[in-house]
Amino acid sequence: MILATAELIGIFQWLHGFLVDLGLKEPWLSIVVYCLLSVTVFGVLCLIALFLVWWERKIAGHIQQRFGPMRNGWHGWYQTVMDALKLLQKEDIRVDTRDKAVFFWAPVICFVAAFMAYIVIPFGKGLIVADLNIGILYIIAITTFTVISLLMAGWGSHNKYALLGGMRSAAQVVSYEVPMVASILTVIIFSGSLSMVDISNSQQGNLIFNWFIFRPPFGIIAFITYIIAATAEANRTPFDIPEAEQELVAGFNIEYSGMKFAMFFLAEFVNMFTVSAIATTLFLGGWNGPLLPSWLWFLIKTLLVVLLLMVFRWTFPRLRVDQLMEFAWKFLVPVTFANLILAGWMKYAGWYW
Amino acid sequence: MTGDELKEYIVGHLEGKLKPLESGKHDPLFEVQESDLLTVAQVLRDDENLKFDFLSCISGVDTGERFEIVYSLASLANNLRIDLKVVLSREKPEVESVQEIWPAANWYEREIWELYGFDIKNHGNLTRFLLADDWDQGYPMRKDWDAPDFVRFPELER
Amino acid sequence: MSGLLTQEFTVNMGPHHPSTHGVCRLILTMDGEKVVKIEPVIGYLHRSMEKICENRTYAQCVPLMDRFEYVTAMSAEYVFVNAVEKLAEIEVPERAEYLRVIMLELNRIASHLIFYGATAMDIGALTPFIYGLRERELIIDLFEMTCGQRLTYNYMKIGGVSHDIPKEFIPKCREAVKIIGEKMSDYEGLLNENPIWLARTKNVGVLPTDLAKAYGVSGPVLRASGVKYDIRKNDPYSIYDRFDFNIPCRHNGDSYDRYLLRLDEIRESLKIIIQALDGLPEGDTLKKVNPFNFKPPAGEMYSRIENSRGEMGVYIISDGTTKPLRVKMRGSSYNHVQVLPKVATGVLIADLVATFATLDVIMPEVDR
Amino acid sequence: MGIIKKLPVYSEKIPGGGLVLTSLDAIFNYSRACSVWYLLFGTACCAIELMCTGAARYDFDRLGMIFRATPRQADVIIVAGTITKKFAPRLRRLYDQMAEPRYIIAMGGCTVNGGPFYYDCYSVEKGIDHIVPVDVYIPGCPPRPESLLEGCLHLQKKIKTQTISDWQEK
Repeated sequence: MILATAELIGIFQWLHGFLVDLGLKEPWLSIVVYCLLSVTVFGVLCLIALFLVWWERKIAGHIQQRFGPMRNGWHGWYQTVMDALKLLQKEDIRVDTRDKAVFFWAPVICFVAAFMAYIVIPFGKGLIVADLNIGILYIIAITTFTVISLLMAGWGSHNKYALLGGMRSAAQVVSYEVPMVASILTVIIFSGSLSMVDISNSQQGNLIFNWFIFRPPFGIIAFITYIIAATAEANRTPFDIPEAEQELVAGFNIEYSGMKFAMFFLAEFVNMFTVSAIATTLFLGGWNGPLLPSWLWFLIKTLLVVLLLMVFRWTFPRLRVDQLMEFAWKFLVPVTFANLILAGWMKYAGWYW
Repeated sequence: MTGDELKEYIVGHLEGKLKPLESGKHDPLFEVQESDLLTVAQVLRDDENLKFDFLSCISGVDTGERFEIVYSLASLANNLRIDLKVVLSREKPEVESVQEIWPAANWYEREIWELYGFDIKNHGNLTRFLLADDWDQGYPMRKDWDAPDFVRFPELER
Repeated sequence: MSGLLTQEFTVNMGPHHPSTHGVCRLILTMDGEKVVKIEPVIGYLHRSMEKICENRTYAQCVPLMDRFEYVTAMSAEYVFVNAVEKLAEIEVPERAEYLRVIMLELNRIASHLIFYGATAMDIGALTPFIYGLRERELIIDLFEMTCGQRLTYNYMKIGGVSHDIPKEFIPKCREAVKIIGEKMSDYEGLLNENPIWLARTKNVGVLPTDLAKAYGVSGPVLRASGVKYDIRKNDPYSIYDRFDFNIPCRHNGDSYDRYLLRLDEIRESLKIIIQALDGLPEGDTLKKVNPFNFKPPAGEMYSRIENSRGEMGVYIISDGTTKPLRVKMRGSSYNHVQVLPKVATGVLIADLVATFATLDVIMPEVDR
Repeated sequence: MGIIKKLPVYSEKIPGGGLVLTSLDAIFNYSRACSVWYLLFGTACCAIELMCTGAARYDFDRLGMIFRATPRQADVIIVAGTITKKFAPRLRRLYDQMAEPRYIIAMGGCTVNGGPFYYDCYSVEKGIDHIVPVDVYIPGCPPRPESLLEGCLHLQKKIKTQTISDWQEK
């Protein structure tokens, strides 16, 4: 039974017992439990995404010496809830010339793919939906779905700007996938496992100095290259060319309105949280840390990485598409692969592990 | 060169092709025959002491009696400035394009063609670009132009 | 890739597009990301100002000039007023001339700050935009305390300026000059050596000297292409010959040089303002003329000044009545849009945006 | 939106449906009023004031107003600047491209009635209400940022008085 491998926190153990008491049999038991888990994770993530949108606006405001949202609640804390509610009411514009199926499914795939990664991300000690033994591989596979959805959005909109945006996004994500995977592989060499829980576990103890980022020099190099690649992966400035406002108006989502746009919008922020969460798990010790509860540690670390990405966005200009490619293939790929090979060699030689 | 020296030099250099006008204040103003325009322009641009290589502006003018077209020239190298005026006939206003000499003339001439209806010979790209695509009310900058919603204010006297 | 069949396609950039600075429309023929052909279409803001001017008295034309070039409205007013004064041979009081120079230079700084912000925004950095506008507000405050308006001032009048400055103006102005001088290092720190900014602007949109001259390009764009020509020095109007300032000049003619040159110009303008404030004499600010019965003698002239974008000119023909016979406005952006296809053909669309931004085009000058 | 549009039809059939509708109205109106996203649109002088309003001193974002570059995602066009006869069809198209519910703020004299200067002009549209329905007029040439903010607050007030059943008529 898969359920046994996933350590659930108290409430779900209780729920499991409760359902067993009710007389629920397999496979229904697993289905019901997993549905409840998914809904919980989904709800939490939606809240996180809404919070991130608000947070981004506040950070942007304060970087730019203004306030950001102020009118709805304390410092506008429920501003983004209102935005979401409004987008829910907006007319859903369907362009006549669209490719019907593709246009419809693009935001859905984007949204679903963004959330599916969270099945294997450990939010805390034991706070994981399913501890797959190929966890990180699964994440790499599933986040790439985003690019398909963006390409679909670009194609389905029947708009040249959107198509350009979609193509840019495809080229960008495919290129940056390589250095990203290479820097993740460095961590896998350290930990010797693909499972997210195992990776977190192997960074336990010794205050914070067992974190993989503190394994000089390969850990820190891998972390930096990962953050760069992840920024590109999440389509954030300086790599936000798929939706470059000043060039392509709004890029792939130019024809989307209302809730479909909201799905793209939320997915973007969820993706940002995903890459930060992966960075936390792989490099910053996951849920490990002294004193505070594990989920709080995880949240703090992830939000700090998110903060980093946001500050990037409000500081840097945007790269051009060819410079972006050059940077990926001529700089990041060699660096990450050299890092990977050297780290592997060190491990093989057994120099400090 | 001061204004008077410049005037003398140009008149001496282009004997009979242009004549200075008194109405030009501040900078020298010359009148040129339409047929001489290109030769005069060529000399003005290429003469070592003049080098009017910078076309500031071309203005179409409708005085009510006649059409004029004014070329405002500047010389970046010698720091000079003059205006050239060509008087066109009211019946058949046409003028040679000076694009060959100053490429900047392209849009100015196009604009004059559009707003005044002067025929610019050898222009090559006389298409509408300032007015609306479906414009059909003639040449609005002419003095005798009229439209239903256009009000011409009387001369104020107080 | 030789066997691959590709097709060019047409993209309509504008008239409503975030980076066309208003309503310029560029019809782009593109091969993938590459711009093969650019065809600018203008006229979406053609407000027939030249026709309106022929239907107004001279005094009524002045506020209209504000709308001709609203980012540096002071210079647009000044170029008209200057022409009329020269036609009518009106002597302007000394204090008014100093005030005019102060206002013109303040407005030049304000315009360059907008340029700084808008260009950064077009290249993807959103924060410099807000920083540029933040310091611009200081200048706007000064204008507001002098003539009560934020954008369209109607401050220059035939024969002087409409209001004398209030007594708080001079300390406030000195303070603003000081603050802007200090913040310049912030601006430069944000972008000047940023590797992404360098990659995006260096050797992008190179405008060679010959091309610039031939197409009547003027102002900072011309100076960035290596021609040291500034009407303030070469054909001084008002009292610019009394001040000590440099004409910054650069030689590559690319976007980066155009950007740097404008930052340098802010510094020079600050210098002029301080000198003008120091030398500001007491006295009248306006030599009154009757606006209803003001008839300059018949004559014609082309008046030109250096505004923040380049040569701004007005060709006025007076026939001795209360209304001008012809007012032709010349804005430098007209030539800058005209030269854009020559500069930006064959580049990527992102470079087109960067080039267009650093040419600092403003559409009412083009369409009038 | 489809379901929400049909809500009044269904809810009035069941007892107490009116009450549901009223409270839904309140929530929905509040949310729409609180997040009015404006289109990045400016043609002339007023656009500079619009930019200033978005910048540090006046800060549109306080009201929950952020700009979107594409009309599909915008709720309001702040028509900042003169609309010429050549541009008028474009404005109409932009308006048509927006998703319901949509609003227009006419900013500045030129958009209100053709402006203080262009009454005898052959190329300026004398007021944009010939082209698109306008919700809030802000006179001024150009209006100060404060007036623009005031206009936006008025638009929010107007939105709060609407009901869901209004949408069907549009």
